[in-house]
Amino acid sequence: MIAATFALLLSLPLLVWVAAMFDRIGAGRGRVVMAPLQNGAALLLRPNTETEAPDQLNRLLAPGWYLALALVGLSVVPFAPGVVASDIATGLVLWGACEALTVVVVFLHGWSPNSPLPLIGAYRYVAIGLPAMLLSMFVLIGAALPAQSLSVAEVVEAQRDLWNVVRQPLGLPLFMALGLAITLRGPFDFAEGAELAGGASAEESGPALAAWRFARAAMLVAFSAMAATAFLGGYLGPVLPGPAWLLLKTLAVMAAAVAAGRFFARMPPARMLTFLWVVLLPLSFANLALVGVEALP
Amino acid sequence: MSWLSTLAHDAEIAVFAAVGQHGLGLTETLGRQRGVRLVSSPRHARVLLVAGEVESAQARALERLHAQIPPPRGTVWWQAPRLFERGETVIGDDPGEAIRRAAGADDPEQRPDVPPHPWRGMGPHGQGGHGMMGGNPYGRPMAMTADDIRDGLTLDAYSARFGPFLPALPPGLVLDLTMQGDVIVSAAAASPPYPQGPEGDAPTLCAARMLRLMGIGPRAAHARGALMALPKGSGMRRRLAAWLRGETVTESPAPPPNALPGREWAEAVLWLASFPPSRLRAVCPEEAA
Amino acid sequence: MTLATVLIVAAALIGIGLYGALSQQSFVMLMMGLELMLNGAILGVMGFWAFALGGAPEGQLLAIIVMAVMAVEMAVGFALVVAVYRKRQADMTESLTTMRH
Amino acid sequence: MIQIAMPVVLAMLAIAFTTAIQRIARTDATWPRRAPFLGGGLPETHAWQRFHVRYYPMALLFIAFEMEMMFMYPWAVVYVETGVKALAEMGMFLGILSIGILYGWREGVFRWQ
Amino acid sequence: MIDALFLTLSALAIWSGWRVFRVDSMVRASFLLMVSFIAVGLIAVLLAAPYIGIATIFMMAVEMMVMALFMVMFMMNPAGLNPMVMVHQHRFAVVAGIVAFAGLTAAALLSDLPSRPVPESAEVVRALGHELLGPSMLIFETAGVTLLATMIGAVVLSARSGRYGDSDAGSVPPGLTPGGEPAGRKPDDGRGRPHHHGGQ
Repeated sequence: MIAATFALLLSLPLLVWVAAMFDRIGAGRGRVVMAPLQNGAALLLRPNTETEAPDQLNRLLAPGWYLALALVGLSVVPFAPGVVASDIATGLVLWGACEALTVVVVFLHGWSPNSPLPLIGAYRYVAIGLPAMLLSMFVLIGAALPAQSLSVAEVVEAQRDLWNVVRQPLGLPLFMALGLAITLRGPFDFAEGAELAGGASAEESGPALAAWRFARAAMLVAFSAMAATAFLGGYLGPVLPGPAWLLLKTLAVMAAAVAAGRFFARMPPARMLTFLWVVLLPLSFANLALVGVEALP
Repeated sequence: MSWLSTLAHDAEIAVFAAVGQHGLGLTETLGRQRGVRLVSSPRHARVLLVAGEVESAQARALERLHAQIPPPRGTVWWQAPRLFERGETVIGDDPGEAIRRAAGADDPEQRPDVPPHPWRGMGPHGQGGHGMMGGNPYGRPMAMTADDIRDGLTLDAYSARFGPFLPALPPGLVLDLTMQGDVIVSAAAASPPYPQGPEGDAPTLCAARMLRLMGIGPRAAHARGALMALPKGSGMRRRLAAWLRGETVTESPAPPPNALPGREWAEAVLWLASFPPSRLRAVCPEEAA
Repeated sequence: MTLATVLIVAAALIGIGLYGALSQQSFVMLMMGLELMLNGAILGVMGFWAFALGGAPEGQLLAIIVMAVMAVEMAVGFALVVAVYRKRQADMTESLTTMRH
Repeated sequence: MIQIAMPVVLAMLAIAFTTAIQRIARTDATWPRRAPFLGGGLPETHAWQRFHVRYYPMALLFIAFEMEMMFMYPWAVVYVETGVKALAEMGMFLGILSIGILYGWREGVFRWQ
Repeated sequence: MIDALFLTLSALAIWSGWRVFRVDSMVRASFLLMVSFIAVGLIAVLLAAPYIGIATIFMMAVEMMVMALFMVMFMMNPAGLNPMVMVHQHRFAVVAGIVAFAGLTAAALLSDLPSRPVPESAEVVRALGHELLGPSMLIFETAGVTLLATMIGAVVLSARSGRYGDSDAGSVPPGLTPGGEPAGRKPDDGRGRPHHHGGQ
């Protein structure tokens, strides 16, 4: 358990770096390998920004909470049979709690500078983040059904015969929507979209911005690992050792998330809200019904 | 921290572009410039790039923007006359070298360091306010309630001047907006968008600008999804589709003060971006403010 | 950690919540007080469940019911706040006493 | 106990890390630098206000609907053991709540008010 | 170790619960209440209830988020830029709070509490699931109907446009003095129904 925690803490910065590389490839920019590090270093050397009457404490802590949620979310993912950083019997619920708290953290991030564009970003994000979270709950419960348990390790073990992505084809795409929402990406980036000129992060500079971006990439890593575990069989696979399989699947989901973020257009929030409740939510009901009928003894 | 500086030495230079007259086409070429990255907020930037002429009436706005770039900061005037005595002027088509030099500059602020309203030491806690909503706590008054046009809840109205250099709005357009939440309650155009010449109305550029607001690149637009994402009924889909086919749009918008109220922010921004800059300029009164 | 200590913490939460519910003038702050009292109630229920009920599932069910009550209270409470504010532009408890239409 | 010790430790590490990072830089500010970014324009008032949330009916609908999660997790654990009966009961439960969503849709709560 | 964790979390729960009524910013108040709930949730995990504990965190994060939205929406001076105390019957409330605390504590200390701890091997989530689908099925389905009623009630109450016209038609803001001129806006003079530009 301690070993798993160290492995997690060591691999996270590297995976964050890889996520940044994927982002550069997605944006079609050169110098893929070094530029993320260099730009990050340049940000660290710039000053922070103070606004007119900010909520200092929340402004300071928001990136930290975001990173904390990513870490806690990642810590329920088993790397190999019995190797997991936090071995909790209700890992899926803990992951859900991390999703819910992400909405709170992004709201605080946009609220605390006391500036209009971040404020609008924060409120729009809440409108979309809450129902998006609902989707992920339904699909994760779908993943828990055949496992008969809320433990993430059991969910992996239940996929020994057949991965959930085959058994519940709707699950992964719907979970991907949540992933885009909690990592503030593409069609679900209502907090920091271009129409708000950076939105919730528009007033951040220097190390505060670097910390926020780091946490956001860490959340992408955590989401990808969770998606790989719940739907792609986690550490299961032939020949290679378990952690290697998990890593490969995580990278695959990460690439897919980056690509999806750049492919789908962002709707105005009101339209997106209706779409979520009226199209995606019934789809997740359908997914659950499908899984339920399939899992009947 | 020396290793950090070494690492940062080859970093891309974050540039905030304030687009002036005939500057839209210029800014688009910056994407091909190596070692330079356009950012959407001056807080993220190292260098202020003024692309195209900015009228002296908007020098104040430019100075404010300049002040919002965290120090040290540099300035480059690209095909633009200087409005304050800092930074290098570039006549040619390639500002790359000047930007790199500006990344080592350290311009002083152009605006005096005074709060918007005096507040220090006033009020019962020295916060500048008094009572529940009164005074100027920390230098600014608080928003007050006003009627809403949509759902009848009288909550606070936020009034502010947006532009002329807000990346989401057409460059040069200055809007005095009153908003409740993210819905625009009333709007006035204080200054029309800058003339951009024929290249400003080019279909590819117009489409790219609109797609950027929707978070995707022009390559992804082949999927019809980009059109489906737009709200129905305001012609936005039609105009974007025309641009994607390579046709110019000649439709004229309703004047923004009539068309914007009642629209939510993202919708309003997309609506403005769905018209060619020249048409938008034609319906905004010259020098209303 | 014994049942008595858990119950004392729960009592403290209920006490603070009661103070808040009685002292706050605004309707939404009053609801914060109620929520805090229910928070104490959840803790008390879970304490009893863990130490005195031998893990009977009814204890957990009761905690869930308390949470459901909280959700219902919030949804209806805020809907009322919206309705009252629309009518009277006020969010104070005193203004409810003069409500006539 | 050990179940929550590790998440708590990880959360504290994350907070310490980002706080340390943000302490690298000096934070000094002049008033023009502090002004909110509006593309060169200025606001009249503070941005903090009684923010007119445009989706408040959705938020209310949401907190009521979301309660169903509390029942669904335990249901998922015993689903396979219980079989068709579990499917029927949850189908009924979700069916009842879906009426609420349909009603809300009809009343236009998913639009911007 | 468990005791230390329990004491820390209890202190956190009580301290943040107290701060809720002492901070000026409504956002801070809502999220302090959330912190109090999170601490209670973690204590519940210590009490061998991993599901209820974590689910409390999950539910309360969402509810307090919505709480913050409404707090900011309807409270004057929501960010507490002007520090302000808005209380009435303060002394009475303090006394009532203390009496409640003392009474409940006394009851807890003086009564003879039974002692039947949760067995080590108990599968508490599974037991809860069987309870829901078995003996307490009626409670479960009743909860569904109650939640449906809540949803409909909340939508009806909060919506502006009723079947018989706008619900604020003819509404009058409260007077600045009792029986005085209405404050703020003038009574609605029937400007007609609101525009609905948004949505689809």
